[in-house]
Amino acid sequence: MKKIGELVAERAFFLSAVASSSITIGILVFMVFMGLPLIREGGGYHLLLKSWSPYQGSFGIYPMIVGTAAISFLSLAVAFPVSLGCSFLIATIAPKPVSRGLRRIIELMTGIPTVIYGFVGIFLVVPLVREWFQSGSGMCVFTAALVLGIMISPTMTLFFSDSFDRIPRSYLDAADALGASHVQKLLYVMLPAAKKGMLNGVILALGRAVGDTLIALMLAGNAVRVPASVLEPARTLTAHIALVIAADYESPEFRSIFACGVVLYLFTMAVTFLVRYISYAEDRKP
Amino acid sequence: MRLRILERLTVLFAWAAGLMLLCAVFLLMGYLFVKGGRAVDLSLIFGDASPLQALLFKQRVFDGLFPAIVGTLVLILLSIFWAIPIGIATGIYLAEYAGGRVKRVLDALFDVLSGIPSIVIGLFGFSFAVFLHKQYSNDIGPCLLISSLALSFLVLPYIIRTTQAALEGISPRFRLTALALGATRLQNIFLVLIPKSLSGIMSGIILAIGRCAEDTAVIMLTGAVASAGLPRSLFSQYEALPFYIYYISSQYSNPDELMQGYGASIILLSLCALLFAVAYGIRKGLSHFIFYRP
Amino acid sequence: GSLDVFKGESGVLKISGGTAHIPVMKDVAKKIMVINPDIQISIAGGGSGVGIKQVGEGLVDIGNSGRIATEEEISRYQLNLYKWAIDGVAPVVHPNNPVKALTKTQMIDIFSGKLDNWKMLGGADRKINVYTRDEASGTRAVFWKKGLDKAQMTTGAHVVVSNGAMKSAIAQDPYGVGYVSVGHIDASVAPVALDGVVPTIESVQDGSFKIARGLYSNTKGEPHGLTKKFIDFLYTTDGKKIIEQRGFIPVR
Amino acid sequence: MSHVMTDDVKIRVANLDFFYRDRAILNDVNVSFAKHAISTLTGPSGVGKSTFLMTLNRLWENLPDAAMTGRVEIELQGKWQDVYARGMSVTDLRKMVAMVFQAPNPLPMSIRKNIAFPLKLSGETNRQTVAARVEQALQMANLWSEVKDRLNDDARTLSGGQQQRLCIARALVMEPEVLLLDEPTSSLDQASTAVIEELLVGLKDRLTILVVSHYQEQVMRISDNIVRFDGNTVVAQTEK
Amino acid sequence: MSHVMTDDVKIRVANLDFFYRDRAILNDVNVSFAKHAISTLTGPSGVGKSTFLMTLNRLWENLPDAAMTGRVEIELQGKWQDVYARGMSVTDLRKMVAMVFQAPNPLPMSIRKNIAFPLKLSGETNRQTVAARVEQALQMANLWSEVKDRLNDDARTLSGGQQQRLCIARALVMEPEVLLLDEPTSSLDQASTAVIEELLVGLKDRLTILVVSHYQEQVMRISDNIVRFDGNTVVAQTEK
Ligand SMILES: Nc1ncnc2c1ncn2[C@@H]1O[C@H](COP(=O)(O)OP(=O)(O)OP(=O)(O)O)[C@@H](O)[C@H]1O
Ligand SMILES: Nc1ncnc2c1ncn2[C@@H]1O[C@H](COP(=O)(O)OP(=O)(O)OP(=O)(O)O)[C@@H](O)[C@H]1O
Ligand SMILES: [Mg+2]
Ligand SMILES: [Mg+2]
Ligand SMILES: O=P([O-])([O-])[O-]
Repeated sequence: MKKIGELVAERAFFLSAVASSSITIGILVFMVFMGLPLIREGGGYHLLLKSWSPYQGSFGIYPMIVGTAAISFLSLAVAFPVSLGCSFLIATIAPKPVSRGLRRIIELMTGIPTVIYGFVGIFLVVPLVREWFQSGSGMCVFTAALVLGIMISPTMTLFFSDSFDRIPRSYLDAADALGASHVQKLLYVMLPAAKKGMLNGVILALGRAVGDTLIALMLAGNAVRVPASVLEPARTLTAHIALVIAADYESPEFRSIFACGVVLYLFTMAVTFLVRYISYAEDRKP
Repeated sequence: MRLRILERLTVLFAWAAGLMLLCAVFLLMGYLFVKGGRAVDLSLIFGDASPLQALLFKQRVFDGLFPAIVGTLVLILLSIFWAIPIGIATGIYLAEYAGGRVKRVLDALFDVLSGIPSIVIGLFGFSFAVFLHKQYSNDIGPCLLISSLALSFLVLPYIIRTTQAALEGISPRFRLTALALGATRLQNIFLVLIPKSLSGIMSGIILAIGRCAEDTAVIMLTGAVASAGLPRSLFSQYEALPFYIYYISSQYSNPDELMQGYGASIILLSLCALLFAVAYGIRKGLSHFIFYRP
Repeated sequence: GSLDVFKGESGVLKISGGTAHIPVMKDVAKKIMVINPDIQISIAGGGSGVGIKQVGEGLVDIGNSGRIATEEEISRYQLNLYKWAIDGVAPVVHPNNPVKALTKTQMIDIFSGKLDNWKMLGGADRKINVYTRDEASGTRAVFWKKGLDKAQMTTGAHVVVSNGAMKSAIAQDPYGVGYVSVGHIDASVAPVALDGVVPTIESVQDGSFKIARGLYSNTKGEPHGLTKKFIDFLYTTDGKKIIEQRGFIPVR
Repeated sequence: MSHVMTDDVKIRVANLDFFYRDRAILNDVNVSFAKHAISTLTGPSGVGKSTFLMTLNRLWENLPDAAMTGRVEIELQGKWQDVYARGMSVTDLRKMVAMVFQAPNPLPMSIRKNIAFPLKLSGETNRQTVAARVEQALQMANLWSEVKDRLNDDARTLSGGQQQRLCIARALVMEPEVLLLDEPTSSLDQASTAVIEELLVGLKDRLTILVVSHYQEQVMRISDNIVRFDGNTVVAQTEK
Repeated sequence: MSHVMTDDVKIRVANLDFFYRDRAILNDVNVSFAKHAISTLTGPSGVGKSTFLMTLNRLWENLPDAAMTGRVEIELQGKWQDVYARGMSVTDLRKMVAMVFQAPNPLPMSIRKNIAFPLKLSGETNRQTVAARVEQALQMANLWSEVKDRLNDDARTLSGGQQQRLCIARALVMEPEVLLLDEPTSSLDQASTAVIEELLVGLKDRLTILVVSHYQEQVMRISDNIVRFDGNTVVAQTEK
């Protein structure tokens, strides 16, 4: 009797695992399947390198790829130093109560909805940027990257803090007992020891930045052109999907957003495997 | 000496970064509350309708957030309802049954799933709905059901991972305790291991709820609309707070609507902050509660 | 009065498509739902292209469009077209912008990116921020055809997703220029006179403002039940009153 | 090495090898244990004593990367049974061959629930029966008088010695035939140790007891039979 | 309990109480340690010996929930200094009162960098000076001959005994006045233990050494002075 219960339960757990993991595969297959006709027609690389002008019959997503890269890398450039500094504060530099409080606040910040960053961004940051730089509309790569950078900083800080927390106690004791000051311990012991973990944090944060839709959609202006400067509008792959979803299911426009989906998906896979590889290499260190 | 300077700069840099982040966030949030604080009152939620009548679903609310709030809550409940059983079961499988190659492959798949941008999941949900519509029934289209399914895909990895981590974090000694007393594997899991890791699992679920509450990208493709009233069935379109905020931010037609956008933002923010606080608060207490329930 | 037909009805009515139509749709829906709580009407935007496709695919009951559906669309989806208002598409700028009149050539140059500083038009020495709509927009299609004579629009233009969004974007950007449905124009944006004609609902009506168009509601095949009653309502006195209040010219 | 091959034998182990991954922990262990007696297992740290105990109730099967070959037979319910036979139910086996760990491991629940836990596992729901058997087990473990007024307290609020007796009581509640104890007194003070030793001696009429112990004096005090492990196998078996 | 109050005293501890949360670990400890001598601290496990060492270089201050009251004075740079005085720099203190832990804890870097690490901390950048002092410290710790050809190897590739001597060398490189060692040989084999004991005896001319040790024989072999902890305080101090 009991035996059967055990078997049924194990089978149920296994089937759940299969079902939920098949979602991952299912999504990819579906994206590829839907995008296939266009890819086959135009040649995959063509699609990636052409510009977007549906009236001329050109459905390339090149500008969106560049827009995505520009916004996400720039947002990393904002978030990285900020997160690094904050994680330093939390790790050693700030006094205990401050560091604990800061960590709480940052944890809480990861819960702020994206759409709220976008909302405040439109009414506060966009006009500010427009007036500061006396150029453009304020809806541009810079604004989106700035807000996106602020948005991913808490997550990135926590990634960094976690890698500091994983440093073996014995290293910290050694540094303390040798008379290292807080900063010295941080710079000469913790930072080198946490390097790999922090790299993972950066890669994961990049994944977040690339995958974000709302900030770019609301703040970047969505122009379908490769931006010539950070003060020009641009469109990301994610925003492109949100904007073009509106088209006819048979049309090449609609097919092309599946190409965007496939690109984003493959990027996610690359991020995942890179992170796994780095962690694996780290685990094997002596 | 060079090192000394580096050390000084590091300290300066860290404090500067911390201040900057805090300032940025307090500025953003402060702006929201200063500009929108006075928008928050009962009429923001219920419009011209009487709150009591509206809560009893006896009167419709037109100029208030009530339908959006209800839509968001229903959406959360549905998504969590799909995601919890399968997520926890998968977490249990990963932690207690899977091994070797199978585990590595599943791990990788869930890592990928948790990284897929939500708009891609939304796109999947949308085109899947259209596919169903064409193949099977005219009644299916982007709707509450599709949105909640897509959202459950989005949060599944959270639940799987927290369940798995909570179970794997249990010490081997504790794991053997019940087994040595003749417990079967399943008894051990349900009587000892799950109760022990319940706080971890719960906080994962609450984070998942927070994710459902705030997501906009998925629902804007799968059935959230600007105006729909209270959802009537799984197959109806619906309103939701985050989508409403997004919608207002770009197409408010007068200052009153804009103020409603501020008000909606404050409500959504408070909801998410509350969920987060609960998630962090719950970590300790819960398994105690389970074991000591009389 | 004319709402009596909805008594006793129940069910769900899904509307999507043209964003120019949304204010009218919302008002009508509210009126109907107040009278009869058993009716549920959901309204989504998306643009005229979306409206036509979705009603054609059967995803919604009424698909609105701010342009007339093409022959190909009509035959492919067996569409029935109901034109219930006349509207225009007007270029708009921020109220503080001194440039409030353009020639058609200037406008074409602005939207195709050749003319890119307000100074050249007597305004501030600031770049012109061009705003346009997504490809699904009927407003865009009409403006492109009748306003820009099908000249290629600059790819550097900001893209917004609805008439409402266009209006609020221009209202926020002192150096922006875009185009919206004439019915949507209010104090927050300033219409730009084109070749000396200020776009207003009157100039559209008397034919002096050339970028005019109809607002349509489309159904797949003959409408019946709730859908039919909804469309019929647009042609009643009460319906026309709402259409007028929202800044359009009711048909018939 | 010597096989005790009389009627009094309760457990027979033959040709037992044990590995963690590729590392051999036990190598060709052959040993028997007498019925109704206390056998102590001694030997240097890390030699595999704890591991050996786990081969008797198959608990090692829950460890990752562990592997075993050999034969373990125990006389259970009056007849000899191969512990690793196909038809053998692990859970039944573990109820009859109970185990107490080195560090006391009460479950995070009340004292009463801890003791009643094995009954719950076997589906016993009658409240009266449960209450009676809980009391009986606590009596046997000499703990009843100390805890009878606080049965609903968290078991983890007990002192170390009390916790250890709690674990023994929990093992006894199923009325096992064999009781395995892994250094049951190593974390206890002198007084608690004495209480537990006395308890074990009192229990040996009812069941067969195997104790791992490091303490020479303890071994001398309580054992009927001493098994010394070294270099991965049993090197001596002495009867007192 | 007795205060050694001669010129030879290096460390004076008075009325020292120590708590983790509300649990008292050390209670009214009063003890002194002689200059240029090896004092061993013994006593049962968990009595607070390691904790006591940490009160001398203020290392406990990094632990959460730890609290201390009392007075610790050490004669440093020729004059008596209150370790917990306001103006005292913790980092300077720890450079003069060096500590070696029970488990060797090399930093994840090369052997050379490990030894040079304290020099880096004090801002010494002259390569020649660094090289010379690294060699000198390794010589003092009897490790030079074994590692001189592999100074750039990762320190974690050394054997346990070598790692322990590396940690001693690293503590010596700053030329501290006091050296605290917490069971420095507990994880080592006999041979490595002998090497380290010899090393300590050789060092006592230069500095004051405090060693925590469990091993009675070791205590007897190397100590000039034995301090026994029990029941949360010092119960006996014996001079040999
Ligand atoms: N789960 C495990 N995985 C791998 N190796 C293990 C595991 N458990 C124990 N070992 C190793 O097996 C050997 C025997 O362990 P065991 O615990 O049986 O020794 P023991 O005789 O009980 O020692 P002690 O007296 O210290 O408790 C040890 O070297 C130990 O490191
Ligand atoms: N960080 C800590 N937090 C709370 N309690 C602690 C901490 N470190 C040690 N203790 C407790 O303080 C007591 C003294 O610990 P300490 O390590 O000083 O003992 P010890 O004499 O060095 O023992 P051993 O000989 O086993 O090393 C122990 O009961 C220990 O459990
Ligand atoms: Mg053992
Ligand atoms: Mg110690
Ligand atoms: O009215 P449109 O949204 O189609 O421009």
